Amino acid sequence: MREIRYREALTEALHEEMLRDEKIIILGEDVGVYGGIFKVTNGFLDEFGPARVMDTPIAENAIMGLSAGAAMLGQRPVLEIMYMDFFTLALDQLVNGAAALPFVYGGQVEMPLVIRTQGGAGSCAGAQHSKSLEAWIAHIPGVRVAMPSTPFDAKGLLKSAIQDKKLTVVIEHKQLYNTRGPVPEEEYTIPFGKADVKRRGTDITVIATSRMVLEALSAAEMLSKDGIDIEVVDPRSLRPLDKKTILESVAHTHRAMVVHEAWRTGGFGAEIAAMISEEGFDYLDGPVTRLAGTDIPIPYSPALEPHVIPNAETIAAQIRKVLK
Amino acid sequence: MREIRYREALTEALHEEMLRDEKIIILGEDVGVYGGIFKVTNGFLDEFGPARVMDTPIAENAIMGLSAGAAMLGQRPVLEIMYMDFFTLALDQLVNGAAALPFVYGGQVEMPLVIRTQGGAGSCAGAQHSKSLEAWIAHIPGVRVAMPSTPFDAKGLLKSAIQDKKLTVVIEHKQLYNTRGPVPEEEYTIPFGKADVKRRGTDITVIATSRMVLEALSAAEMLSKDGIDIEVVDPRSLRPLDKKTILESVAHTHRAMVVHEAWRTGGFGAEIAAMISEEGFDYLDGPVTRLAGTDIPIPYSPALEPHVIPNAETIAAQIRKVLK
Amino acid sequence: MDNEKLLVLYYRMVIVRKLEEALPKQHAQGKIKGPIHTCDGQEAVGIGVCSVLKKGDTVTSTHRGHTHYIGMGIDLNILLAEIMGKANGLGKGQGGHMLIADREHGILGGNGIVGGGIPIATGQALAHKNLKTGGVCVSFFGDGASNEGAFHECLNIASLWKLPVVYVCENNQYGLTTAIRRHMAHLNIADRALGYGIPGVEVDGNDILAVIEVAEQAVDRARSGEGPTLVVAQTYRRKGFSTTDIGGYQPPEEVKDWPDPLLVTSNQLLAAGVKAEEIEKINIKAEQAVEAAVKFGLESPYPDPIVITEWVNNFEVAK
Amino acid sequence: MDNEKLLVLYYRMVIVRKLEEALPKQHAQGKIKGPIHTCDGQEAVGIGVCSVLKKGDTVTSTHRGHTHYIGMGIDLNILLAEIMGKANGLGKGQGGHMLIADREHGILGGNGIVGGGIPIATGQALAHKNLKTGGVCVSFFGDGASNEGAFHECLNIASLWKLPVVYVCENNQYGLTTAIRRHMAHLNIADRALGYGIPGVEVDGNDILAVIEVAEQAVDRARSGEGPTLVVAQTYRRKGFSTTDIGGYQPPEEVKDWPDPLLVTSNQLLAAGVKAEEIEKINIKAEQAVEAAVKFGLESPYPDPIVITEWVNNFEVAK
Ligand SMILES: Cc1ncc(C[n+]2csc(CCOP(=O)(O)OP(=O)(O)O)c2C)c(N)n1
Ligand SMILES: Cc1ncc(C[n+]2csc(CCOP(=O)(O)OP(=O)(O)O)c2C)c(N)n1
Ligand SMILES: [Mg+2]
Ligand SMILES: [Mg+2]
Repeated sequence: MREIRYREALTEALHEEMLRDEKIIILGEDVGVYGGIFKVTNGFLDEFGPARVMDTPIAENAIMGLSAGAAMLGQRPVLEIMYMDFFTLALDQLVNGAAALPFVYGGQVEMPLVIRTQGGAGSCAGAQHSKSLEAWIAHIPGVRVAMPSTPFDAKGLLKSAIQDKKLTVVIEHKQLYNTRGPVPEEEYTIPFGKADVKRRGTDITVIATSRMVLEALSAAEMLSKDGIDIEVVDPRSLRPLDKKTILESVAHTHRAMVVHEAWRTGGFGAEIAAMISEEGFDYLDGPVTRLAGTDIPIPYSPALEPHVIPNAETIAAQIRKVLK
Repeated sequence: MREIRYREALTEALHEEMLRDEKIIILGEDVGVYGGIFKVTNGFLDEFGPARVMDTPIAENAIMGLSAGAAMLGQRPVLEIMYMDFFTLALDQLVNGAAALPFVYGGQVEMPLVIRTQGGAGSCAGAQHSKSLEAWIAHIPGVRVAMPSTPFDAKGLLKSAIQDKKLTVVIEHKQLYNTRGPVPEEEYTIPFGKADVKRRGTDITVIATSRMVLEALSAAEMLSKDGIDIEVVDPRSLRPLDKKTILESVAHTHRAMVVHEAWRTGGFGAEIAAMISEEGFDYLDGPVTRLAGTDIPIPYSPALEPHVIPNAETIAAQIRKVLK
Repeated sequence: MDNEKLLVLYYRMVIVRKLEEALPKQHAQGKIKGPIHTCDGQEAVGIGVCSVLKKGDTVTSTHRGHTHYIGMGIDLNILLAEIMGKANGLGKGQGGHMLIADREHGILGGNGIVGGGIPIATGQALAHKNLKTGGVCVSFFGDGASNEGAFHECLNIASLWKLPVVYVCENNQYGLTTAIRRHMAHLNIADRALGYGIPGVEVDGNDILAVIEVAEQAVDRARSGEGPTLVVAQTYRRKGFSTTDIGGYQPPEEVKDWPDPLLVTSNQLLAAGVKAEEIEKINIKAEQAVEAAVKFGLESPYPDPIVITEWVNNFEVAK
Repeated sequence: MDNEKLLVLYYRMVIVRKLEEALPKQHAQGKIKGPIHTCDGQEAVGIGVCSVLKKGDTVTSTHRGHTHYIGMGIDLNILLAEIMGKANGLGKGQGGHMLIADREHGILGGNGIVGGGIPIATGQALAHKNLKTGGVCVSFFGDGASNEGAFHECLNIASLWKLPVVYVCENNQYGLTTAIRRHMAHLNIADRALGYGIPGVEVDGNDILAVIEVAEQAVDRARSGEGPTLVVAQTYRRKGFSTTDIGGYQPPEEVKDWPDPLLVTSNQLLAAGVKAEEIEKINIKAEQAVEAAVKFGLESPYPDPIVITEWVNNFEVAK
């Protein structure tokens, strides 16, 4: 199969859907003339014109709310919030607006709105441009949340997000845009709520999200040299969460560990760990542990930033400890 | 000991601190002339004057940020965000501002800012005026979070919040303002990170927050008639969390259940449950279960709203099930 | 305006007034839970503005939206059912009085977040434009809401994109309990339009004819693709902010300084030759309609909690 | 202004320019991580405005803050140390180039959230007023930031409370890659002041003398308790939005239409009789100062990761 970049996979998904349905519009800060600061929508303005590809002023609350308003009347906005850190400015229109109105209006409106954003550290971009705030979004009923870790997942999930016509937030990772992976040329989608076992193993189930999937897979390679064989499960969508696949894996390995970049305390890893402990208690030979971002604003210095985010080494080390 | 209302306890705390330190100012929407929509600051404008008690325009992002800015220069704002639902508009200045700046500025500024807000359902106030979003706030490093359940705790925690000069969010509950309880006349404070065992018991540890503490205590009465003896632990502050008291309790009862009003998925109960399962695995005779708000925007109808929030009956029922 | 049309509008204004009398009573009797925000004194604005809209146009409303609902032609019975949290309400009892929507009549919809409807309206206007519906969107909000960031962000965007939207600020002189001079220094809200290069028009919000004239211009401008207008209607909230208001901040003499829009309109009708009895007949008819709707609401069934499970299954369960 | 003083300001402007030349080089060599937003072309605004401030005054800055830092008298060495993430940097390497603070010099501080400094500044002004420091706060932000809700909310509040704050919008014609005419329809940002009843003044932001004149009035007004002013300085960002910019949207001819503020000021100096050699000496001195600071930064030690544990223990551990 051909290999393309995560960025290209996202671009393809958007491009195919834009061609499929004229009601789809793309909007966000710098998505038009510049093609998005990560260039995911490069060339779209020329191809689809200014009525479908709209640079917005810097006004996150407004663009979230107006996307919801447009969606209520049948438009299908794909909104980009440039950094997940700026989602903070747009949450009101998400939780009090887009996510709530279909329910409180008794089903009179639908909310076919997709929001793309990106999070994660690793660029020394500092405390305001590196966060992973998926726990906030995944706490909101009525919002679906995806965190693709590979080009294949990125394309398939983004296409589902758009095609399903349900309010969805797709959280990309800034360090993944240039990663490559196999992506079929043919049409495909990936359903929400289907985890992917990225590696089969027997000793422990590692549930990792976004870039941490790659780190967990590297850790697996390191550990395999010591005869430790880990299973890596990527939930792909946090909401809905594929409990079944996770629990089946734990039933088989009897141990589980959750890894994410977001702050540990109150991170979505807590939900996954609590769920496993609650619904898979009898499978467990030991506690579900978590490895996550340190509870601290993300420091800028290249000498500090790497220490607050898990990586293959720290994952492997924790697994060794757990399995000892 | 005299009994006073939760509202009065909060008023006393603010009043005593206002008298103690002239740098404290109170600000928020309708806190001045009207004395706060729950009347917690009733009479303060007259007593302390308009320079210390300020009605603000309706502009949550601005008032959060300006409180942080004032705190940086040595003012000590106690900001009221009228409903926790509106915190959504102020989160940017909390997470990217107040909570981060002391760290990223290398300790050059302090953040002696206290934010009072209130959450919770039970008034048929609908999806935009009933939420419990503490999981969002408690996910932020550098923010302390308290959720007092009694007048005693409300006064003691609010006084500590102010005296400690650390960024703190105190989350009150709209159904608790009129509840009464013993509060000493003498000065006292309650440290953050100290849970309170509200009831001793042997069969299961119920960790409950805010109004759910009262419901858990009612459930305890019901259950005691069946010979079931539950221990009720109120963390009082979610961040920092008193793991020690919780784990000691679980070590003794061997079972745990977490109860809160907030949405179940990604609620702070997940953190508590995950922590117990992780750090208290060997104490547990069964899975840590959670009972929480249903994952749905809070419905208005008096025929629906009660069904999405735990109460004494549903707590008791779940405990019976768990202990069977 | 011919008398017949003005009588229809007057009828709607009285409907609102009668509602505002009836709802607090039902609330006091425990038949309505949750706070009710009444519009007494503000009837001319919503009824006037909505009267110039066409089928297919949309409005966003607020926590204080009864005039918009009645102005758009909502069915009183199912409005009351919703306000009482009943299964046959517009939102199946799930929304309540602050979150009323009626798609058929273009009400999309109520919003309890101050300023929250402004971005929604701006997006609806974008959809009207892009999807070539020929429609416009009107966004109602208060003087207090005009201090929220959403107001600014959206007026800039609507001006930039020349969206078919009309922003109607009902300046009832209070944001909750805070008098306008205590929440803004420059009291002319219409001047805020100057920063966006769009028209900002102040109008006597107690005179429905004046409101209609201004609204027509603004709606025409929007519909013809020239972009948004900010309309600021000066009016007064004659009662407390909601049924939970315990008062003490609205000087009692203030209400006397403000004309009652119902009186203004009934005087216009009298001056135009309409008979007093005819007006009285309308008053009675409105009262009866509201009474009937209250009865309808009271007799309507509550929703079955099963809807909660259905919603959760629909949205939350991995399939 | 006497030549001596203008020479000092010119020196600061050149410092910024030399920084903007040096930093991208260090970035390209991997000595600076994270994006750098340079101020080439905007030197007159920050240097001019800050020159009228006194000890005790404060400023809030942005992601593009070098002129504010230099204008307030920051120590170049520890600025560079911070930008390189070193332990002896102003923020101990924890903040980086977008989050510079220097309490001693009133820089409180940089902010990478567009518009994020505006509320902070408004609060500092409140503290200046309440605590009777005699100080004022200046908030710098861009044309793009003026579309954020925070701008509106804060200008209203500052006007209402007559806060000692000056809002300085550096209109460099772009919000990131979006040209101003594509992010607002009404290009006169100063007109936004009309809605709040405060002065809105547009000034040639490439002429430091013009900037100083306007800034003096605004700061005087703030200090004397008359309230805020919105100053809009017209200028131009001569380079990309940051070191990650790959260009393609700034018409190359555009830069020629905009005067280079360094040239404007050096011409003013020449016209006032300052010798060309003296100016050249200053250019060299500035270059050397920046070189020395870069060297200082490069040679400074990285922080020990133990600081992470210390911070966590301090804030997170239940005691
Ligand atoms: C974002 C937000 N902040 C605060 C409130 C609480 N609140 C409800 S109504 C109101 C006053 C609104 O004033 P205005 O916009 O003038 O509308 P009016 O009530 O006068 O119709 C306030 C502050 C809210 N509902 N939403
Ligand atoms: C809230 C927020 N939204 C978006 C961004 C991304 N961003 C960084 S700089 C910038 C442009 C800001 O434009 P302007 O205010 O004119 O400042 P300039 O860069 O021109 O100095 C944007 C959109 C951000 N940092 N913060
Ligand atoms: Mg009002
Ligand atoms: Mg700019």
